[in-house]
Amino acid sequence: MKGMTTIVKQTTKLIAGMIFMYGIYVIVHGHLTPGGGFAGGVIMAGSFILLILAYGSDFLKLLKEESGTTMYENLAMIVVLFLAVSGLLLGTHVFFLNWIPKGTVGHLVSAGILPLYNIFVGIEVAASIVTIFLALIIFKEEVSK
Amino acid sequence: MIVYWLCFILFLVGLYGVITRRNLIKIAISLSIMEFSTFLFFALVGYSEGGVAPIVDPADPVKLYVDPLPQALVLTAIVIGLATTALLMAVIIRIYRKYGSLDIREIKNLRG
Amino acid sequence: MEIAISVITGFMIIGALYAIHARDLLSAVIACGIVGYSLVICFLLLKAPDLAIVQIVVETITLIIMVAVVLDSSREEAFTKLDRQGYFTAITGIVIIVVFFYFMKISVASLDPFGEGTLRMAHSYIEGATEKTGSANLVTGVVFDFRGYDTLGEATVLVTAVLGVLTIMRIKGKK
Amino acid sequence: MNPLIPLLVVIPLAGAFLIMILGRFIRNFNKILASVVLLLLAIISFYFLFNTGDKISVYKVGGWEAVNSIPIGIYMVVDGFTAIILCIINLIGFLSVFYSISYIAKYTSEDFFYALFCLMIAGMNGVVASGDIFNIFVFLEISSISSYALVAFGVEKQQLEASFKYQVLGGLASFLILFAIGFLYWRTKTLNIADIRTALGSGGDRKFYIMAEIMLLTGFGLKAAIMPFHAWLPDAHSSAPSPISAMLSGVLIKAVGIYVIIRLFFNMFVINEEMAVLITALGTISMVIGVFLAIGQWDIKRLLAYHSISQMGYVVMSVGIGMILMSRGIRHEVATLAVTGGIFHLINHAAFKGLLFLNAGAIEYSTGTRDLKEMGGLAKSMPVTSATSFVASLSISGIPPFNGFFSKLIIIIAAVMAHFYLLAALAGIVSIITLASFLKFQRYAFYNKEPDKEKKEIREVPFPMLFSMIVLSIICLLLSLLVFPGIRETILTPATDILTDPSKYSTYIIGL
Repeated sequence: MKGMTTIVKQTTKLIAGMIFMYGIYVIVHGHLTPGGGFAGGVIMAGSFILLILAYGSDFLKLLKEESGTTMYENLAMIVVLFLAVSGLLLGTHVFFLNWIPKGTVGHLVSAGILPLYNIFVGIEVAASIVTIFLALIIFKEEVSK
Repeated sequence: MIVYWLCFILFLVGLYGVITRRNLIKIAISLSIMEFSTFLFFALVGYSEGGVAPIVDPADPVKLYVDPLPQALVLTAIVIGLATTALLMAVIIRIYRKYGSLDIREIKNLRG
Repeated sequence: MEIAISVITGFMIIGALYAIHARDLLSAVIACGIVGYSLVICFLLLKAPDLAIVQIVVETITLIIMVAVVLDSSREEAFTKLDRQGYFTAITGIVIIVVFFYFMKISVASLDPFGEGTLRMAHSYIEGATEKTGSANLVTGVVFDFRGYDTLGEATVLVTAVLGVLTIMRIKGKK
Repeated sequence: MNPLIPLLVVIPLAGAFLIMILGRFIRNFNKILASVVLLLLAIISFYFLFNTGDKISVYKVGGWEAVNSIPIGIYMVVDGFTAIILCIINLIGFLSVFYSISYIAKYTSEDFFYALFCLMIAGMNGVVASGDIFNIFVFLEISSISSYALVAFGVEKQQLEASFKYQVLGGLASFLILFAIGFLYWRTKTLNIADIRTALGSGGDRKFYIMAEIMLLTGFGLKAAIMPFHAWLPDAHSSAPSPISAMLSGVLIKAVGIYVIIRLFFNMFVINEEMAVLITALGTISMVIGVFLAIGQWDIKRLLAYHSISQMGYVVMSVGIGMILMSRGIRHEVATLAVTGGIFHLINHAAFKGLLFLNAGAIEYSTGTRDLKEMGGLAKSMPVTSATSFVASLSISGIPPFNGFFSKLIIIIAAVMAHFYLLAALAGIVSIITLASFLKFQRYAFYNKEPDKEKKEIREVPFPMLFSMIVLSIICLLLSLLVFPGIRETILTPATDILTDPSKYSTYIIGL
């Protein structure tokens, strides 16, 4: 896949970082404002997709990244699963227990375990969508070769 | 009540599309339309007149919120819908590469 | 409120009808995207900002993937003359629709009208939920705490779909 | 709260993710981990089978207690019926994984296969052990999406086409189910199955949920491939790799189709006669037409797939007879007998149909063909496959010492006692046609003179495949013991009781 013109590349360079930061903001404030892991994760993936579309890249590098993103995705899921099971392992023996102290409602550090879920689900979603996209692109490149 | 009927008609439009269309992409689109109507239906069920969005401001708690449960369900279902669509698209692109066509009548190895 | 949403839903129905009848696949996909974006407006009117955010980004991604697939394959739907099988499927479709319509008509009369729902399960999700979960966003509270198990399943669905896409996109199946 | 219940889902999920992370670094990690995971699950489910009895164990996820006796969290429920299905899933799953060790070796990217397999098991366990209708939907999607991908695992033309068909009809079913859940929520404002039962009240004006009933029956009927909705099954089940066919035919259509239909229509909705008659009719149609479609097939796996539709018809018909009697409120013991017959046949079908698909896989592995006309004389070169498939064929056709005979006998007796003579006669006739069809399979595959041509040497399949087939054929013999008093009371009766005592399930769970 070829890249696009210089104007597009420069603009993308500016915007992609901001979109990425916005995704992180949405994820971290998931328990206070609308949004959360899923929305933020897709936004983060959007910034990557923008970069891929604008720059294009050679095929081998993409292949490497696909296995990398699958890895991130599964690692994040393992962490989510571990957070879920952590309640089971602690003294209370309850699956999906929100055992971290809740804090004050409305503060950034509050709601116990929920922000952690948001963060790792966000990473998982972002990695998943980038992987799907890369898989489609790599298939196209491999077939056209 | 009319809005429920319209939502249901949207669902039936999608159902009709899935049954009658012969193009793979059209079938995928019809499935998406069914999906949209289902999400809309859940959101309609959760709405209560005069309610506010379910986000609590600790300084100023409101009495009436709209039902957060259907919203949580739709949130789950949207991501499931994305997953279904992605997989369907992957199969469609593979089938196009193998057969060189998107018409379901030309893709008929299996029968009986 | 009901009227506004009815108008948008009517618009969505027209968009959907265009999407399943358009000959050009690209315009069909775009029409489908328009239906999806109209849904975002409905969500905003129905006081569901969480859903609006998720739907708008997910719809964008879906649209990108769909447009990529259409551009990669053929843009035209093959011309379909109504043959015998065509009539058969059309009649099947209409019969199924009539059946569902009939049962909907029976059922719908004894249900709550729009905007006057009561609460049963969700009562505890609103009443004192901020103390229980510590989350100011009640939807996040439900998604990750009361029904966190569903969310685990949902994230797993996404992983499954990714594995599925990678499986299907392998060039060679057998060694 | 028994901490083993969530482990049913957590173990296979962890297995799948670990395979995807570590599989590329460690050789043979995928096979070993998947086998260990499935073995653990099988042990846990047998623990449930022998310890559940009449009890219902409920696990409240997140520790959310009911408020004013309205459940607010998600409940996981294991009772007698669940335990049986869990055993089927995990035992057949273990044998299929063990079989795959040799079978899948000829495909690329085995990591994906084992990870998706674990996810499919997790989805089915989640569906079966759930007491919450939306939760059932979510886990249904996990198992469906992984099975869509597994059907297309060979990425050949046929597999892709079958997978597409399966995905479209599966997606249609999913959205019908989701819409029905919305409908139920609109009326009852709750998602817990037991609580929905309470909120719907007993009998009376049932207008408002007939829509939900129709949609749920269509949706899960599509997943279970009951007759008018069966179009995807023969393609998907014949195109998939053989261990996956065994899982799809032996387990998946039961766990996410028949099981959920039975659970919802017995324990969630108030049983009513129209629905019961509809279900019986659908079952009878599948039973009769499935076998007639099967008899003309020359592709082994398609033949077996059509027989799956027919045998599932037996189960649905028998359960439907039970429902009719229960809705009329008469002759409770006959209703119990009919439901027992249905569940017993469900178990038996998992064993012999799983075995038959593994046999078909073994034949394909050795000879490279699935066409009956191109085979012949395999009894000499593949003695174990021949013997085990003989056992399975006799079982499915209902020949006395084997398990299929007893379940069909119970079904026919129940139909006669309920005065549905036509249905009893049809069940007998279909059984005879099944026998004819399997005699054809045996004769052409194993005993006929092989066609004269330069043959490549056909050898028996490797040990893991043999092991799975032998174990399943022993299970086929052992299952006939279930019919005897003493064993029946510990395993089949608790499952039947929870279904035929309409309010036991909901009153127990709400009363916690």
